Amino acid sequence: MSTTAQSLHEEMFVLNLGPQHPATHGVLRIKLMMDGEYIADAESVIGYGHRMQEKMGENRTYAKFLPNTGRMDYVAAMFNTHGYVCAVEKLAGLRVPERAEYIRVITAELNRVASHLLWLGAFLIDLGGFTPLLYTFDDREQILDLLEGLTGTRLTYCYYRFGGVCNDVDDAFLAGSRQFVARMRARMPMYHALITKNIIFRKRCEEIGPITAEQCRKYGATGPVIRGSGVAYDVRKAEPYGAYPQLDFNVPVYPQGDCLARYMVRLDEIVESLRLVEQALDRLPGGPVMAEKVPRLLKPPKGDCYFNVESARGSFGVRLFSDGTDKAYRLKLRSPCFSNLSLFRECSRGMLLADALALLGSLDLIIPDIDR
Amino acid sequence: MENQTEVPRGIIHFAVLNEALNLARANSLWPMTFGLACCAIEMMATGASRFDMARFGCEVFRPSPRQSDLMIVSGTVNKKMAPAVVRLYDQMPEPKWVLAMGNCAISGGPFKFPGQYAVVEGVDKLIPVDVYVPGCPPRPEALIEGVLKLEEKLTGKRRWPVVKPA
Amino acid sequence: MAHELTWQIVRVLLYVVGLIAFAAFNAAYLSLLERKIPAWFQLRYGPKEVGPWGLLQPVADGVKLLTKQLLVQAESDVLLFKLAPVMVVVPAIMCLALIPFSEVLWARNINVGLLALFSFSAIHVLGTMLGGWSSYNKYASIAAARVVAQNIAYEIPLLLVMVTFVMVTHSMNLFDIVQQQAGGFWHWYLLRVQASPLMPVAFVIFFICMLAEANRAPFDMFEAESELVAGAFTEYSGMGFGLFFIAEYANVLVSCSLATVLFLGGWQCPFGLLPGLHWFLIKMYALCFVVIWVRWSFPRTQFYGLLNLSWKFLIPVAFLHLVLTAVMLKLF
Amino acid sequence: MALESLLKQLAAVALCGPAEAGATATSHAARGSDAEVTVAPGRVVEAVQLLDAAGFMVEAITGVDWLAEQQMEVVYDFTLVATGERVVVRTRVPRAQPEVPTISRIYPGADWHEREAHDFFGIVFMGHPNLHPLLLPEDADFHPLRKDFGA
Repeated sequence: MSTTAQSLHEEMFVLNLGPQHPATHGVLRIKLMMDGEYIADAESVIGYGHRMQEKMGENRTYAKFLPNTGRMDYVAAMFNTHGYVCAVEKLAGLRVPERAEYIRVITAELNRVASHLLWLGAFLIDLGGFTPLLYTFDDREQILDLLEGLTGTRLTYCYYRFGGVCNDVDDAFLAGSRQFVARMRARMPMYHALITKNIIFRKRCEEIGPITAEQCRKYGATGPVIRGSGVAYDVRKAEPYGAYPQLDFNVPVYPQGDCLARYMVRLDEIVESLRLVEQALDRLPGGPVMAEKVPRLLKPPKGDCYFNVESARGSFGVRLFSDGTDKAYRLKLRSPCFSNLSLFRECSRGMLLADALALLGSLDLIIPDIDR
Repeated sequence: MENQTEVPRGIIHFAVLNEALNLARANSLWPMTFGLACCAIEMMATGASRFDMARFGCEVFRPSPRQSDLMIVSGTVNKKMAPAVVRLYDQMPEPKWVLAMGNCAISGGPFKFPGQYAVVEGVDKLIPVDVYVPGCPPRPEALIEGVLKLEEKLTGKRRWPVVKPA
Repeated sequence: MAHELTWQIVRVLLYVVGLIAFAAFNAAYLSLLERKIPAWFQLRYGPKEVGPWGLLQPVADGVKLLTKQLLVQAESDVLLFKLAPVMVVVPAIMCLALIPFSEVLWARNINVGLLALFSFSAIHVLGTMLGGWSSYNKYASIAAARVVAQNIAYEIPLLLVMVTFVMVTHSMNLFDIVQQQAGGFWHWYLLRVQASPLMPVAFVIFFICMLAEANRAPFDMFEAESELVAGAFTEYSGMGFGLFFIAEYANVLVSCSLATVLFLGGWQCPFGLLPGLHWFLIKMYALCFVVIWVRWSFPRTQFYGLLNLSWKFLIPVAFLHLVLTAVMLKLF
Repeated sequence: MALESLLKQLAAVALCGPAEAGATATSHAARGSDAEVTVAPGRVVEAVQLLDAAGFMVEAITGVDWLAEQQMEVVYDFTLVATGERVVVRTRVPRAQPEVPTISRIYPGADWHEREAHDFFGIVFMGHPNLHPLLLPEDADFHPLRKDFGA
């Protein structure tokens, strides 16, 4: 029902925040009905990055689909693989050894820090500051080196397997992780000084793009978006999985619900993730990293299940229907950015263009994660 | 070589000018911010401090197609996105080049299987491509090697010795 | 008489060529500084491969921009589209003609130099607005509207500060203003507190307004990359964009040299030793470094935040400065 | 606990539906959900209103094409934000004429999920404000995730 120009109010014009735009960080198109510089309606047109992930889930065996999970939300690829692998393990009834659970926590939390760092840089570019991106990329490269030494790739890891992880951590990785945790903690005050205390940044973020808890519930937004609106919903606490029950960490919550609240939630989450990595490193048990006698061609019994993981952008859920064969009958991937973006239309009404882009940046969207 | 026609002295030789222009163009390729998927993150990492594409004059990421002369197609070209890619390519002023980064841009990559309905298998089906950089996603060094290969294609001279695999 | 006339003509031609060369050379090497300095901030190299230490990079950029295809949209207003870049560059270079670089090195010495300089620098707003409006692009028209509102908001505190300045110096001739600041740096107008206690504040207001006039971050509403794609020159390619590029740096040049002449004592030496062109250049490039430094460390302000800053803060302070100077002049 | 009382209300809604409908509590560890309700397509809106009143959040809406039984299944996942409990509402519709009433009036977030299910399976959500293709190109008329989709 794209409204034609005539039916619009006479000053209104349709502005295409087109598939190629510096602020959309990908191929998201938003049709803005603009009244001067205020946004009357923002209809997002998605699907430009649709890559048939769910269709491929049905015509590939379980193991062959693993690389695809890393290419949906490629900035936090560990979480997607974690969700898919745990869903299949739950159906097949595989038990993951303790050491593998701890390694999964370490690599997942390192990936969360890397994802939040990349978001921090990209968010600041949306607001016009270029230098913080280079600083956050400098830190992120440290994590990428660690994870590359362990998994072999920089970005789209395919490290988890059904029943554990594919290879064991070596001492270099453990020492490197400890060193990184110490270095990153020392860098956090610099980020607060460079960005949080900057008056122009605060003016761009305070009271901009308010999202209420009720809107989050109605639209299904999760992750830092709902924690920025005062609701302490974190899948690691609500539905504990893996080694998280044994580790203690708290969930940062800010009640204001504006861009600054979501920014502070993510910065505090970096500190929490560093604590988690440190605890997991201290308590890393010995033993195998792979469950015994995992059949090479996995055939989970008939039935369906749902597994939820706290990804860097929200709760990433996998609903898996299996019919006993070696291929999934139906694989539904619930991506967090899909629901986070759906509330943009209601929240951006009446906002200025620059503030709406700050809101879009604070939602931390990855377009192929939305389009799957 | 006796049948080579004698070039009369009066004609101005444009070869030297052409070479100088190509040298200038090769050393100031301004890429367009056109990130489609995972390779876009590696393109940003190439522009960041550690791999620093700015050393070759490649640093100014122009948002508008009018001012950029190198289109790095980094990611999967979707059938819904195909007309937009072609329009962006047409909007770029004339001496323009295309660098297909990643397997998706080269041949559809991991999303190419019989019965697939949404991915254009290779961006060279839409626009002429000058340099292919394989990898999923290719490492930042591979992208810089691709830019150097493009400069070699432009000027015919190679800036750094080609690294021979051991 | 004929000898005198020919010398004047040769002198004018020399200065015209010299000033345009100075503006173009500085545009090129300020753009190289614009890439080297942030590279130094951001722990990376910046252009290094082109010529020794990357010094030929602007030459490569310039030649490439010269040989790009000039695309003009069919629906756009072709005459204005082509006129806009020229209307932006010419006023900037004309402003340079009025600035006394050193004792002997000045193009024109008009006794209303300050007034002429501000009238020229007001034209480039029209040029940017035309560029944005005539290029038949929604983003460009939004940017054009923003640029006009921003420049009006920042012209008023600038001229208020200039009015108080002329009250203190009793002359609009830039040459005399620099002469009055001879001797040590305590004679500079920046520190001339007995003339008016708010003189350093006036310098800060002047600097902020000059930043906003030249559309430099954090006030770069004109080329707000992350919002308006490429702002008013989205549709310009090749040398059209090149001219806007040169104009932006020429404006930065004019702003920094004007600040040097007015507040930091032009070619005077801080310790009264051997004044000359070199002191002028040192001060000007120091201010250019500050302009680049500000651009790469601050995010962009909101548009209404920018207007509020001018209407609600800069103009009242400028008025206070005016009143205070008048009182001080009356008493002492 | 709130869940039991909710389950009884849901069972009331489910029971007046077709025979095999019913509300059963399932173990979270095994199936990932605390309660499952199978409801007739007509009663979906009623069940969802109950869940909305109890403060649930819509996680996902999944379409499944059971080619063998010539049926399409729509699975709604709801999560209680406070405690993390999950209630799954299932409906089955004939494959030839798959129609389910929309719940986008109650949960605006479900708008896109339903459009996506319509894209991939052709399930028509009656009363949906804007049932155009979401992920597929605007003029797409094929439904790729159907089992008989032989491109």
